[in-house]
Amino acid sequence: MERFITEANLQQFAATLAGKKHVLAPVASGGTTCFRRLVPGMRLDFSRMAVISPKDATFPRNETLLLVQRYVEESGKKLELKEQLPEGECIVIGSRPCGARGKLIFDPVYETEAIKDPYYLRRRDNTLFITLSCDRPESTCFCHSVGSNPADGTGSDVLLTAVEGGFFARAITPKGEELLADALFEEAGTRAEEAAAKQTKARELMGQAHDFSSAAAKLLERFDDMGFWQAQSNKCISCGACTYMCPTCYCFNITDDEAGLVSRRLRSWDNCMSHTFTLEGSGHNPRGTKAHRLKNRVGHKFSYYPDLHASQIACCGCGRCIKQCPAGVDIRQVVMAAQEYVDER
Amino acid sequence: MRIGVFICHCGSNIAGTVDCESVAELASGFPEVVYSTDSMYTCSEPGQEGIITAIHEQKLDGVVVASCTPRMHEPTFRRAVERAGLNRYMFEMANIREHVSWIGKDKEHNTNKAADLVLMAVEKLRRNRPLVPKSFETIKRVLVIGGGVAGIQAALDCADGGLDVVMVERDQSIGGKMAKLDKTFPTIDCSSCVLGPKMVDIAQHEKITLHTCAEIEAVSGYVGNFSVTIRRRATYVDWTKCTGCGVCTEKCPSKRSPDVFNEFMGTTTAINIPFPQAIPKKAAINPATCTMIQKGKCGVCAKVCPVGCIDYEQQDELINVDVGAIVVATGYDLFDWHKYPQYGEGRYPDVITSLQYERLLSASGPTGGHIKRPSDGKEPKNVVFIQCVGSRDRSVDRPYCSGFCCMYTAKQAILTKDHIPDSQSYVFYMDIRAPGKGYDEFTRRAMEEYGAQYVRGRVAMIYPHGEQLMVRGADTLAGTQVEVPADLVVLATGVEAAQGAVKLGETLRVVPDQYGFFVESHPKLKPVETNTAGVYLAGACQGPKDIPTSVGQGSAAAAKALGLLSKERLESDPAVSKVNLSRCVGCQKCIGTCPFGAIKAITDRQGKLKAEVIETVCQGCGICTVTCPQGAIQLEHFTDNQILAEVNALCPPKMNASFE
Amino acid sequence: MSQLEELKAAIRGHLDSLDCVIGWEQGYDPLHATPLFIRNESDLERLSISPLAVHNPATYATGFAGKKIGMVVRGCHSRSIIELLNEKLIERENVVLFGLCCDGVVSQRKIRTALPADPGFVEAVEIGDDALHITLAGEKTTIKLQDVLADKCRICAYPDPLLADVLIGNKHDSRPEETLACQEAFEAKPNAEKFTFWQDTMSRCIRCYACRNVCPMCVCQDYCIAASRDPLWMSQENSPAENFMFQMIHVSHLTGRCTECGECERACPVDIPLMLLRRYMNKQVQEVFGHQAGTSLDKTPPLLTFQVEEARIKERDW
Amino acid sequence: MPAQDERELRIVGFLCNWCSYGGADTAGVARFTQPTDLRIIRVPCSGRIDPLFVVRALLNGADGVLVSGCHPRDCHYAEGNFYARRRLEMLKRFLPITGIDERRFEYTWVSASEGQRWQHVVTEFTRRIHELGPAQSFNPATQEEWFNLALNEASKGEACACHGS
Repeated sequence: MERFITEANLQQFAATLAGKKHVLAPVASGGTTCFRRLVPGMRLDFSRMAVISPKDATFPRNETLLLVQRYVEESGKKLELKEQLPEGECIVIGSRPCGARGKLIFDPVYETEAIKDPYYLRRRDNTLFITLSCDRPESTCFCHSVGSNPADGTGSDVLLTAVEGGFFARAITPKGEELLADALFEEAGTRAEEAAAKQTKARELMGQAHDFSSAAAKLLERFDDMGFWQAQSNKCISCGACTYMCPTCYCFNITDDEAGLVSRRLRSWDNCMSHTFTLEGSGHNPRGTKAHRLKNRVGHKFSYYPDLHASQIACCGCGRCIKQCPAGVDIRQVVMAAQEYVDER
Repeated sequence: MRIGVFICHCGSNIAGTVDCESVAELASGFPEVVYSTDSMYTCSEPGQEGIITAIHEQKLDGVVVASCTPRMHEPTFRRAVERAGLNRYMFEMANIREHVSWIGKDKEHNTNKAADLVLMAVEKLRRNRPLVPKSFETIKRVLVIGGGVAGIQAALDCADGGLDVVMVERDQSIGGKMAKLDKTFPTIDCSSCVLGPKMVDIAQHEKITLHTCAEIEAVSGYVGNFSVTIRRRATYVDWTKCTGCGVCTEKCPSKRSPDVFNEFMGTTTAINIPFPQAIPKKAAINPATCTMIQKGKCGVCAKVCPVGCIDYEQQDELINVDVGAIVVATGYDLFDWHKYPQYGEGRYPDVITSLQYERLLSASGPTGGHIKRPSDGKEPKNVVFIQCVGSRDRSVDRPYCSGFCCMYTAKQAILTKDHIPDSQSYVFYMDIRAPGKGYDEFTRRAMEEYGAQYVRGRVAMIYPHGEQLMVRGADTLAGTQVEVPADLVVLATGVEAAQGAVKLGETLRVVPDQYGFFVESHPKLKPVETNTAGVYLAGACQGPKDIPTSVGQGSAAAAKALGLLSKERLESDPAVSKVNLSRCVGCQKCIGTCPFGAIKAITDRQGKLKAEVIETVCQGCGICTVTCPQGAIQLEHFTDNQILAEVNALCPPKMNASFE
Repeated sequence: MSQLEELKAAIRGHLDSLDCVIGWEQGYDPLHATPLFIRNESDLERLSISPLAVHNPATYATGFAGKKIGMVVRGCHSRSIIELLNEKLIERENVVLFGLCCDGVVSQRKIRTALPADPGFVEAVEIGDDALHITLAGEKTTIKLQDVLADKCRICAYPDPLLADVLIGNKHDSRPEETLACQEAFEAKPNAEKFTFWQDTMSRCIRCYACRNVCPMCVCQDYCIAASRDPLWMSQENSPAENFMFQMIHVSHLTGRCTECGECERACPVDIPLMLLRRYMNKQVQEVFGHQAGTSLDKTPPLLTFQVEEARIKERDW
Repeated sequence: MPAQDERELRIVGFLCNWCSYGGADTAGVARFTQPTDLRIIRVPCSGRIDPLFVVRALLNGADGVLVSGCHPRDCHYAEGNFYARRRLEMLKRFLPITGIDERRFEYTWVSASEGQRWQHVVTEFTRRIHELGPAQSFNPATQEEWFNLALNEASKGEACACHGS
């Protein structure tokens, strides 16, 4: 199904949806554009790629797994334990193709023969993505090098492309078609061609894709070469900006909080660049330095994950980790350094 | 954990305004509480047995008692849980008496508050861990500060008990205020005859080292191991040579030195021995009045001294001594009565203090024991005594009773009659306070046998009336104004903390109260202990006291010191700081802020700098724990986690089920 | 000889005796710089000291404990170094400082907001005396340097390094202490407005700890109490209150130690104006203790010492 | 005396063991009536009180936090309250920028003998907190509050004119 919607109508469509459902959309606040829960009255900001990916929709930064309440009744002490499975539908409006596609990296991990993560699966199955294709790829963008493109609809339900006066909308899934049935969407007319031209132009702007196919093996070759990793991680400050911003990073931490008579089991994003990620109870840390940790992050995305999951690179090429890195660490450069590494000995 | 909670009724002290049963019931639902009950008197024998039985039967590994302040019974209950086989630190108290039942009457609010405090204690207890004390050796030596009768008694008892004693006295001689007294109540026995032998014992006891003209400069260390610096003022006389012959004092031409010992009732020589029974009987020069020291002219004493002990160049000397315990017996000073306009503010020479009167009565005093009034040396016939001068008076910020003035005034009235049989004494008083053994009988004798006229009322003014002074006051019993002509007026001047007590308190870490008297650990149960372990109080430095009480407290303080140092080794409080070496980044900030030098830098096996706590030196203040940004050094029993658990129990953070 | 060449020559002279020299080079595009760790001649060739070179090399100083390194420092960076020296976290003999008399650096945030949308590919950047000329998709955009100067540079009182072994460039005349109008405006707001502002702003925080890890004075890093379970100061809950708790920890631990290099605010991916907090605390420290971190050697941070009589702490009576 | 209005507020006290906790005991022994809102956490020394405990309590929703230690110079550990004074003063001065009313936090000195002073301090501080009313929760408590927050004028505007413009 192909439709058209004016910019004003899209804002209204989003606002109406937000009145009924949990809508996540890029909103400008405090000088920055982030995905946040849309409240009727807020405006979508499509002028910039949101700093934080729409990962929150399917894998929120916080998730209460269960709540425990203690109390006393006539009959004695009681302990009530409630599992908090996510409920309700979520709609993401204005994700970019990289962000929408990035969440697919989760599936081989959270839905296997052995393990099915009920929290993740519920969210995934109840979330729709209305994605906006990119027309101004940036210096940090490299989706084309990891098997995608600026108009990739994979993982999305609807793909929007900016055209004169509004957006050309194409439904990718049946649920997407239901969304486009809304009266605010108009006939697409000839805008399909205009959109196609825009998409092609955007792809051309990105230039030659880099070939990462040798990365998996080359990174493994460098596994024990800590000198290489120290040099690569010199400027890394070991924070978590890259992982938290990343649409494909799926690591979590589970912690129990308790205060007085209430306790809670919380799942929150974890960050492999942090010292505590692998800190063992004994005090030993197998990834004690930032070099170890950067090696793991890059290795995981470009080598270990692809090895396990049909050569799929666990990176969607959105470039957030490059753009937002306070020290300017460029994951592309690190992988390329491993690919191009020449043993001088 | 398996926690037991015991809510104490304290008779009706708590149960009167707290619903103890429902606190116990609520507590049964608190985390890890498996047993919760309330009892009438938890600290009583059956109460403690109840705890012990519950520990055994319920297999408890932690106990919370909600009762009075932990400053009262925490040690009691710790011993009880220890008797039941638990570590004493697996115990917490909730103060629901002093902090709840005694300060409010609203039962509902009190009950809620009590339950909160119990929850807080439970949450803390869940994060307690067994702590085991370290033991350390003690120095078998006691420092006694102050050589008055209380200090003398404490020093002699300690020395007789086998401890080395170092006595430090600010004045030139020991003896304190008692040495200045003529007779003592209620027996009218000679003060110096009673005290003199004890002073001699101090000088002669092989276990006692005496430093007079000396003050405490600095104290560091901790119970069992104090390190003390004593400043001995220059006396300009080499006391190792001085024989106390007194030739120098006879020949000294500078005879206008103020006579401190005689309460300024006359003058003395610049080099002198303050009184015949002085201990040590050594001469010292008052540098302020010695012309040799002031102007470089004279040198008579050096010429006449048969042993050549005069040294005009002598300097202050710093003496270091290590001791295991400290007895503070710094006594009192007299209130400055010049603040009262009605007594003439010092304009009338025949208005004197009671202590000055003692010197007039004393055979060794400036008048050789004959009562002569200062103005003209005449024998007074009418003597008026005014009590409560600087006692029980809010207007001069001395609301407390000095305790023994009623008694010595009666004594002085009796002695006046003895000295001058045709004299008449009048006593203006507020109330007669004579609660000691034989005391009330004594005051009655003054009135009945010696004819002292007691007038109940305050004096409004004193004014000159010919050669006499007229004392105008109220007789509140007769309801009239009275005027009494007086040849001499004696003010029963009140007692205040010794000069320098506040500063000494800072040095010793013993807190003075608002009037400068040192605060004891507990007003009833620990009257000679202070909050600094190993530092004890004797005599009037803790509050006004008469001689027998001071002597008794001197002995009590000695008993405490002897008891403390009778142990070969002491146990240190294990609630001290501890470094988590894996978290420590070796920044050494804690070393800089520790007031006790209890943290040192070490190098670990990988060559990294780390901090290490010297457990016996650490006093457990926790300054380091706050200094350390990464929480690597934690004060045991008051860890971040324990305090945070209490905070979280009191104001639980919202546990959101869902987020934005 | 240009300043850059002068600097290169100075570094060249020290390179053999140093583990590395920390400077800057061009980053992922001509508009962005990134730290450069110079170990050899070819590294040195890439050195850049343009106003785009913003990172504080002092951030890395403690990571080289025991090794001797060089750093190219601007005025504010030298304050961080001085504070690290004062706290004995680095040793003077282990650092060689190549000082740059600094005319200010850019704020990438300001550049970004000066452009109407994401810029797309940046093809070239030319840095003029008072403007940046950015080529985007064949078109040149000019931004005045003054308009995108970092806040800290607009009120900088110490443009010249306070400590340096080699000094490059012309020293500035001494500058008065200035305040930012926006800072004052924010401080003057009513409590309720400030409260709501932080609530909302903190809801954006993802607790990535970039502000902490980029901070040259945050030396606990791996052992920060914000991430530890023992002691357990904070929940992992990513909520405004917990996020703000972390910021309060950071502020508290920086009391009297913050050298106002602005790295925390620069590093924040979601643009939280952390310097509002820093500058305010620093102002209090200055008022009460007359102390400015990192402006002179051998000063103890004010919270690590005390005076029996505090001249400027007025205790409130009851 | 019940709380000064019907509803009790949540006031957390941090008291050093040697002086102020003793002072509170003295007040109790003397039966000096006090409002019931305050709950006391006993610590060995005011030098043990991390200003962050105060922050933690405030962010957890405490309506007021009262810290009390020995008078300067009277610290049982000689120097603890000197450090505490600096730390707490800086916290108190810092609070205004956060929008948390700094009157919700106070620090003072009460000795073990000052029962009456303690009564006065507690009564006055409790009165002050009641005048300020319940503290606003930093985390929006309901969905509606979240929404309102997101829409609030303050959140839409820039942090400051020079920040990001």
